Amino acid sequence: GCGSKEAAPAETTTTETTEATDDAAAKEEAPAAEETAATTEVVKYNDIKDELGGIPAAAKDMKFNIGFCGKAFENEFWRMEKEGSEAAAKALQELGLDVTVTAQAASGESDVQGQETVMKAMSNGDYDAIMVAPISDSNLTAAIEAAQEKGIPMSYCNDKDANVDLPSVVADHKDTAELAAKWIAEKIGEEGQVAVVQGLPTAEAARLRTDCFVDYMTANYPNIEVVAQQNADWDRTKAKDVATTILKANPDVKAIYANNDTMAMGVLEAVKELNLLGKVLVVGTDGTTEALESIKAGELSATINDFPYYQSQVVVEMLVRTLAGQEVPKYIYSPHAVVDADNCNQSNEEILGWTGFTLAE
Amino acid sequence: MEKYIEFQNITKVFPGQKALDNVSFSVREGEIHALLGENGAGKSTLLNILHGMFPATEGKVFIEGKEVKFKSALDAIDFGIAKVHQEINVIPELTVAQNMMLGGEPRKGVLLDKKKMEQETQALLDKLGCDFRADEKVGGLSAGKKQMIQIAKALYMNAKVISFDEPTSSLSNAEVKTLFGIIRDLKKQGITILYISHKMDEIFEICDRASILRDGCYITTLDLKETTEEVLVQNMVGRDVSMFAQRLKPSCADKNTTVLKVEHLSGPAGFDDISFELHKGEILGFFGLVGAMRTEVMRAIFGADPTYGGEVYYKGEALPHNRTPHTVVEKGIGLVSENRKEEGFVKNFDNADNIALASLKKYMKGFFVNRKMKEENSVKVGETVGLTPNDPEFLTMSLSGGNAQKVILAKWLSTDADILIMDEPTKGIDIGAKAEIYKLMEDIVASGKSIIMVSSEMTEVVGMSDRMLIMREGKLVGELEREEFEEERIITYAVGGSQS
Amino acid sequence: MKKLLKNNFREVSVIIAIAIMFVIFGALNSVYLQPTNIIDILDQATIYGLMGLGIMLPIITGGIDISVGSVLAMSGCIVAKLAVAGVNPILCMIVGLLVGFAAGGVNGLLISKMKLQPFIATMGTQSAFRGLAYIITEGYPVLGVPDSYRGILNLKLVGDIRISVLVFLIWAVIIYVLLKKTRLGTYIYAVGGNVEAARLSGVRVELVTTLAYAIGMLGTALAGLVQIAKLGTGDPTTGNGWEMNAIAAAAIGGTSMAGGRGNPWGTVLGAILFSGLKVGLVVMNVNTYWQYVATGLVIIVAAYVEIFQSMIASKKKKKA
Amino acid sequence: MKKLLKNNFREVSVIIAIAIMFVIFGALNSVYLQPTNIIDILDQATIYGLMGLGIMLPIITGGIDISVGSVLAMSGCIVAKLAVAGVNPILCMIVGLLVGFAAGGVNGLLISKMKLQPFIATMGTQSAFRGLAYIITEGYPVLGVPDSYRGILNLKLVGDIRISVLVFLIWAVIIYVLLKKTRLGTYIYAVGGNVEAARLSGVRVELVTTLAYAIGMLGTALAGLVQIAKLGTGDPTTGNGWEMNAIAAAAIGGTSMAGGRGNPWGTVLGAILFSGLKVGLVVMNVNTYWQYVATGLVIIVAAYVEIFQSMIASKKKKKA
Ligand SMILES: Nc1ncnc2c1ncn2[C@@H]1O[C@H](COP(=O)(O)OP(=O)(O)OP(=O)(O)O)[C@@H](O)[C@H]1O
Ligand SMILES: Nc1ncnc2c1ncn2[C@@H]1O[C@H](COP(=O)(O)OP(=O)(O)OP(=O)(O)O)[C@@H](O)[C@H]1O
Ligand SMILES: [Mg+2]
Ligand SMILES: [Mg+2]
Repeated sequence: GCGSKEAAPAETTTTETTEATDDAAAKEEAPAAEETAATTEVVKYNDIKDELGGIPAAAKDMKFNIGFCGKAFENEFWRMEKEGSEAAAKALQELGLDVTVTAQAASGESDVQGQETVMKAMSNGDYDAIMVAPISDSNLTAAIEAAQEKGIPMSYCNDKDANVDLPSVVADHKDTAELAAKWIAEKIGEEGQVAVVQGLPTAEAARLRTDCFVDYMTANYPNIEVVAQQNADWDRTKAKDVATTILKANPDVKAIYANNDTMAMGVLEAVKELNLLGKVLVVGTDGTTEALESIKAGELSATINDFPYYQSQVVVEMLVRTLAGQEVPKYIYSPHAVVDADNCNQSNEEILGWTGFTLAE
Repeated sequence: MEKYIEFQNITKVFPGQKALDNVSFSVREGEIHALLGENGAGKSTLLNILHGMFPATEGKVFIEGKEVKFKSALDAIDFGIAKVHQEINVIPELTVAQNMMLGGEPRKGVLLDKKKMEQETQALLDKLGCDFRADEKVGGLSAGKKQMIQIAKALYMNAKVISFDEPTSSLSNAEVKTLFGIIRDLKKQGITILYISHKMDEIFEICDRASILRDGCYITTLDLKETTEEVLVQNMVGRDVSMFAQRLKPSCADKNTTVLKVEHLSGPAGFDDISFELHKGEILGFFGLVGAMRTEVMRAIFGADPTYGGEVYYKGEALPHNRTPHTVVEKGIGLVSENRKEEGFVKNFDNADNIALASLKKYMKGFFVNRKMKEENSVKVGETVGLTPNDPEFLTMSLSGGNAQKVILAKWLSTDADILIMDEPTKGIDIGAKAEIYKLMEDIVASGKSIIMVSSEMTEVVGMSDRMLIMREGKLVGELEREEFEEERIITYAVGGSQS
Repeated sequence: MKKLLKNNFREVSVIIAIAIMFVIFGALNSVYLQPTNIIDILDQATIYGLMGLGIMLPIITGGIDISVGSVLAMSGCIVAKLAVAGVNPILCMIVGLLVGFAAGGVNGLLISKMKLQPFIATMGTQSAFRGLAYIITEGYPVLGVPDSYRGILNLKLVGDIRISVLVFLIWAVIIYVLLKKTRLGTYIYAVGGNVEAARLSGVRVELVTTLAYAIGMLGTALAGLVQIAKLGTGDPTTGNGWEMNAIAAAAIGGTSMAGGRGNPWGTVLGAILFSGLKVGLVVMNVNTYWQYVATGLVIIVAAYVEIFQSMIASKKKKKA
Repeated sequence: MKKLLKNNFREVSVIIAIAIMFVIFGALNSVYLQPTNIIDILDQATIYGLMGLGIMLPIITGGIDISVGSVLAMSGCIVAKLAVAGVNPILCMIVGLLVGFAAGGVNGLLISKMKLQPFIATMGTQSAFRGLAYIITEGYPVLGVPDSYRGILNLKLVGDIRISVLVFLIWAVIIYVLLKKTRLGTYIYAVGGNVEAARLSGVRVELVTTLAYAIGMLGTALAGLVQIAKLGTGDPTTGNGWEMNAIAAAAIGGTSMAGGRGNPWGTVLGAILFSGLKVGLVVMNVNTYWQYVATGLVIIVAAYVEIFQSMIASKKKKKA
């Protein structure tokens, strides 16, 4: 089933869609129950933005040296996270705050120990706060615990460690998958065959996006059948190969959902080659430049944009607020949205309703 | 030309070992020049320097009056000098033709001329009287055959100088005869030949002069027509030794006690219906031409190769059909294998480790192997086989050919095996040490153990055996008691002439 | 015929394994045996096959080349950059091949001249070439490779068979001729079979080794060219860990990891076996987790077919 | 002393390389030399080091074990499941070790009894064991390993040095004793050095090979135990591709890929070199892309130190 740790807090916010998965999720949550029992609800950034108001004025006289332990900056998604965090620092500086962000990452998304090294080095360094995006569910447990012992405030950014409970700003993978499912269902008239191209099961994102997509389809659209659900390891070439095989074996497939945009682009190549462009919808996830360009060019059908550039800005903002003494919600879902032909020419700010930071008087 | 090849003050130092010490002498054009000396005297080292395998530490080499400095084997081959190496060095995955032509393949455009390769190889093989084909893979061939390939390879190069480093150590009389015919032919064509051997009769048969090395030093050069074996050996060893393979003690064979009985043994290599008995205290000789499959029979008994059928009884007890060398060794049988480099020793092991490998249980102190006991054993057994340097920490890989052979003998002497199967045991061993080993064999049988000696050296089998079995093409064709040993008769059995 | 069988045990076993696979998947799902599916299998075997052929040469010399995945990415990105910049497609391809050749040459020199262990040396260059691929592209995929380039390698020859499949097979023929019909090929086997014997025979071991790595990498560079055409994108992150797939294709095809033995046709068949397996599992929509188990078992069984077959053969000999 | 130097070229060179690394990184950033940092380096060397020691035994026999990463995950997940279920921690550990031993034994049997090529055989089991890890956990991490388990291996001994570092060093000692002081060890080297000579000397080659794989995998299982303690989670996806790091630690430490040669201390030092390098590049905040290039160059240079050093040594001797 779809769920894991995301599901428990989600219960309170999106009750109407989680019914199908609650039981399974609850079972899996059992061992971690103590940790999640005390949690408050997860809120959406856009819902709380106004409530929070400006950044407390106390921040003016403070120094904020923030470390960002990212995943792998080879990957465009993470580079956007990095650039976003730096942009946030710059925007805050323009408001007169002394904020610096130093971003470091592992070499490659399989370099779990390298990331631990980064996290350790950061907790040894003199950072006022650390934002962290663990590569796996648990590769940073020890390092995060070490930083906790030192009393450094931290926040998760996009990904969480399964063992340590910290404030977090994450993308709602479940919601992402469901947005994709809903979008596809509507476009294909709520009936027919669809397929999923999955990322390496190493990543929670791959498992959640796939499982939640499938669960949502089964629960809500009895006439839609997920005929194939195959792994392409986040890889463009493999995605193209897998999609080719799926499309030939199941000629009636109307849409393919890929767990990220790199694979979506591979799937798109397969679709183009089989002259199915327009007949088979391809939906990706992440909102990479490449994917957005492709949507503008009328090729890729849609992507669920997680707006990494803004996600990390939210994290920086929350850390600054916390350090300045403001109480902020512990668990925050960063904004995301479907980008398709209808809105692809709007700027991200427009789609998101992003207004930047303000300082309280 | 009087000084066709001239060595001037050659010194070669290996890490921890001075192999050659200021050696100077010269070789005449068109002569067959023997290089003599004990194991480890530096013969191979000198030839390796001549052929560019490694540089001399000091000194110069002149050919035709001009100094040569070959940086690699390739340089020497390009210059026109070829060598038959002491150790068998072939590429098992390639065919006979590919091995023979390696480095000088005929071509048609950029592609190999396969037809020509095989034809020329086959022609040369025929000339050498070899019965294997040019397109066979070398991997499955016996040591003797591989040796013939190495010889053929050197001949193929059309060199001005050819060096032979113990070419006959895996060959039997018939092949040796053919080889000598060819060497004489080469001499007629004016080719200069350097020849290393420990077999005195060969030296006198084909060589003109002989230079002698001892402990890396040059001793003298003698004209073989004007000297005797005694003088040569005197110069090589520095003392008198008995040079003949002969029994010094009375036979200890106990005809009534059979320690090993082989019945109707046959195996995939092609030997068939082999039956014989080995008695207690006996030295049983096995003679045959190259390819007679003596080696294969021994390996089959030892459990190294599978058999198709037949029984082997050790002291009355049948050995299982699926026996492995492990079970056989545990019973008390040892096999000194013919091919020392490929099957004899472990390359990264030093002498102590190699010598201890088959008898490791003896050096245990509680749970652990005791290095000191291994070293002590290594020194002790090394002494009895005349190992030089008798250093337990010396890498066996770096020993001279004869000394490596001694390590393998030492390995099996360290076990308490009741039966030792020795396949070409004195291959590459100098005459002084050979005499020691013969004495050792007598000591072994005197202590109630038994030996099977497979040998292609007529003098050795005739001199040492209590009884002799002769094989031809995978079959046992004759059995002779010591009093019946006659060279003529043995050869007749071996080559399969008229049967009497 | 018998001789053919005897000398090509491994290829025959892989063919048997492939046949068994076709029968099983075909019985379970008739889609599998349709011509278009079979063409897909060939198509998808191309990249691993080319890389397998590439890695085979170093392996035959007794070495290994771990850096193929990185070179695939590096040379691919350079080609994509050039193609996007409007450089003549053929020229792009030539540059791509030269980059591959040079990268392989660097590996070869590190191993032959500087005497580094092949594994360590190419592990070092694996990291270094990967870094270069990122630096060249600043980490972004190179988008929009023009159709003038893509069309050349994607051209369909007969029916749906692409020219890239032909490139794969032609490269296999070239490697076959190189290995079996030229001096260099013989020397490559010789170096892997017994480097000492090769040296004593006057083989220039260092040169041969270097060339084996360099020419081998040409196969990987070719795979890079094909990949660019296939995807229209140069991706600096591609090929990570693919050396394992390349080695697997070669190894299943009978290339001995100890050196001295290997046949290009075995590698071609090995690559086809793998892609056929993957396609089969996808067609059957087998659960990802069970795919791992199934793949593992198939590898072991395919490897065992040969052992088993040679056992039977030697038993037959006995009776004869 | 001289003899010690002569026999331990590789270890000395790695120590030199490590020393150079410390001097350079230390000079560039004083944080690097702080005790906590050095403890971190040791701590992070533990897992790769244990796996390196594990993979070293098969390599010495002339084989390879690609499946270590999968076994790390599989045995780790089993241990985590048991620990979460409340099984006695020590019992969990014993089960974990047994699972590792059995998995290694399977590899060993495939290779020695069924005569499969080590690379193919363990590539097959790599895939199969990985699949099993997923199936056991249904693909989800096993959360909430109790502190009763974690505490045992995370216990701090002196200052911040964890017991797991000690486990690593003790395992190195055990492997050292095994290899250098027992019969099995001698046989493992003999099998790798010349399998035919070993067999003909009465060594039970099949048994020795199987044990080498099985005992080697114990090192990997230990790494799994340590990892579970460190992370508190059994992750079925962990260890993917780590065989490369394990091989690298062994290879940099002087284990010859051709078999017959290798020393546990070299591997320990190799693992420390790697983790020291990683930490250094991070502490220096080197650009990610250049980190790849730098890592590659360091690997090559570290490997070359030995070659260079032995060249110098032999020159000195010439003069003497
Ligand atoms: N690579 C090496 N490293 C160290 N010592 C060596 C090396 N090669 C040869 N030696 C030593 O040099 C000496 C001379 O060896 P060489 O092989 O020339 O003897 P040889 O006269 O050919 O003996 P044999 O009759 O046994 O073949 C020996 O003591 C040997 O141990
Ligand atoms: N592994 C093998 N596969 C096929 N044929 C083999 C194999 N080993 C040996 N033979 C063949 O068996 C025959 C006999 O072997 P071999 O020449 O070793 O007998 P031998 O009496 O020991 O001779 P030698 O005096 O040379 O030792 C040869 O024709 C050889 O080619
Ligand atoms: Mg010699
Ligand atoms: Mg023989």
